[in-house]
Amino acid sequence: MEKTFGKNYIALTTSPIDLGKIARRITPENCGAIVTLDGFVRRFTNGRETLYLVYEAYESMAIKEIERLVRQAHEKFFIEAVSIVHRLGKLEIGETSVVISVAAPHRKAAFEACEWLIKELKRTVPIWKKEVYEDGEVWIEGDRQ
Amino acid sequence: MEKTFGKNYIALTTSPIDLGKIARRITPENCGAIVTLDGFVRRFTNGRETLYLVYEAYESMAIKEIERLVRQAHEKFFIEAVSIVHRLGKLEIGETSVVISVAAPHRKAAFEACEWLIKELKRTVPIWKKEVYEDGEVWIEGDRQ
Amino acid sequence: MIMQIKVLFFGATADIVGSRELVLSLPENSKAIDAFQKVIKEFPSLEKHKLLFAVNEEYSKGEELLKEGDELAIFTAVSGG
Amino acid sequence: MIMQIKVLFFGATADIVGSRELVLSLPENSKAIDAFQKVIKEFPSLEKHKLLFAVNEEYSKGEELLKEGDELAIFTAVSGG
Repeated sequence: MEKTFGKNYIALTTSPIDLGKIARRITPENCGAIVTLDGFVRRFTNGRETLYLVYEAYESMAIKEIERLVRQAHEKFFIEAVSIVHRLGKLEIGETSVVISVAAPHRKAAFEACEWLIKELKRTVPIWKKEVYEDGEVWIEGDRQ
Repeated sequence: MEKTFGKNYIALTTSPIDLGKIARRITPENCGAIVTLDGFVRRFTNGRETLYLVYEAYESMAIKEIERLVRQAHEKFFIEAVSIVHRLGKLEIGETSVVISVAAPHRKAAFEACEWLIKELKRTVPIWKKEVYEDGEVWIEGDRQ
Repeated sequence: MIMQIKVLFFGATADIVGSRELVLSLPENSKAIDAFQKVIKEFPSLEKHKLLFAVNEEYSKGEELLKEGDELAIFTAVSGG
Repeated sequence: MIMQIKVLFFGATADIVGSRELVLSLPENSKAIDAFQKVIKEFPSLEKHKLLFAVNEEYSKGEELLKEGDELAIFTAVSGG
């Protein structure tokens, strides 16, 4: 599921995410910097080893929420384009779960908007993560960072 | 010219930079986020059109300075690994001039360190940019952002 | 008059309910919160979790009136990213 | 006694000097600033720019004594990134 609006691109996908390709979708001519957040599957959380993750989304609502966040980011920050892709399904250790790229004329706004977007995405977008361990599995509730 | 120290990687190169490859060199097992700054050649600066750029470096000193910045970043921020590659030679519009990727257990430190690194790189690393226009060219002196 | 709405579950709530989608019959003029409480009554284990809900893909506090065919989603705090 | 040092130029300073590298002869016990001033005298256009310099790949304020074979680099404010 994907959507383009203005210079922005958002998508949910079960395929591996190509970080460079997402980031470089947006190179507006008046910009000189893209800031990208690459979230990936960590092996150890609080000392416990994760075997793999499963991400599930309320897809139609998640796309709407991500679009809302991108539109809000354009209101709050002086940025030119945003590209957000979230992976769904089974993810191995080290694989990218989410990429958020922000292009802006000045890098400060790109940093701020990117950090705000990942914080808000983790707070409001209806996507859930299940951590699978050797001896069980658990759906994570809320941002545990 | 490249150098690896600890989990860090730094390089100067005349070849095109593969953003995703640089960022994903560093996926430490205790980290969940990489923040990447991708600086690229903008077409318009203050309304004037650039045809292409030429970057030149005092290479041996530039590598030393970048290493020093990376070591300082590890002292200042709770981060795990840094990857920095700067392009040299002729760059076309839209091509990446510099990539700075920072992996950290918590994303806030990665954002802060990445923003600090690009600011310091532009201030201290002996690399110079020549902007070439239709009717002339000029070596840029200092960070004009 | 009775109306039917669709109830969706995801992640932890889908595991508890044993299904990702139910059809719920409710009296006309029921609010979202009424539907929510009816579901909770049927699956009391849901109450062990901090739950959020959405009506027609928008977060809801429960005060809106539902109409035939509406979609209510019940889920735990999100953990994407 | 006379010693020789290497002087490097980059970007704008290389364009002004018309070369990327010169050999400079100096009396023993010269400081970096003495070498710098000798170069400026030879290429006065350099003075139109805000210049930095480095001795043996380290930024310098000019007070260190140079020795045979040292490398002095003269350049304008950096503009990488």
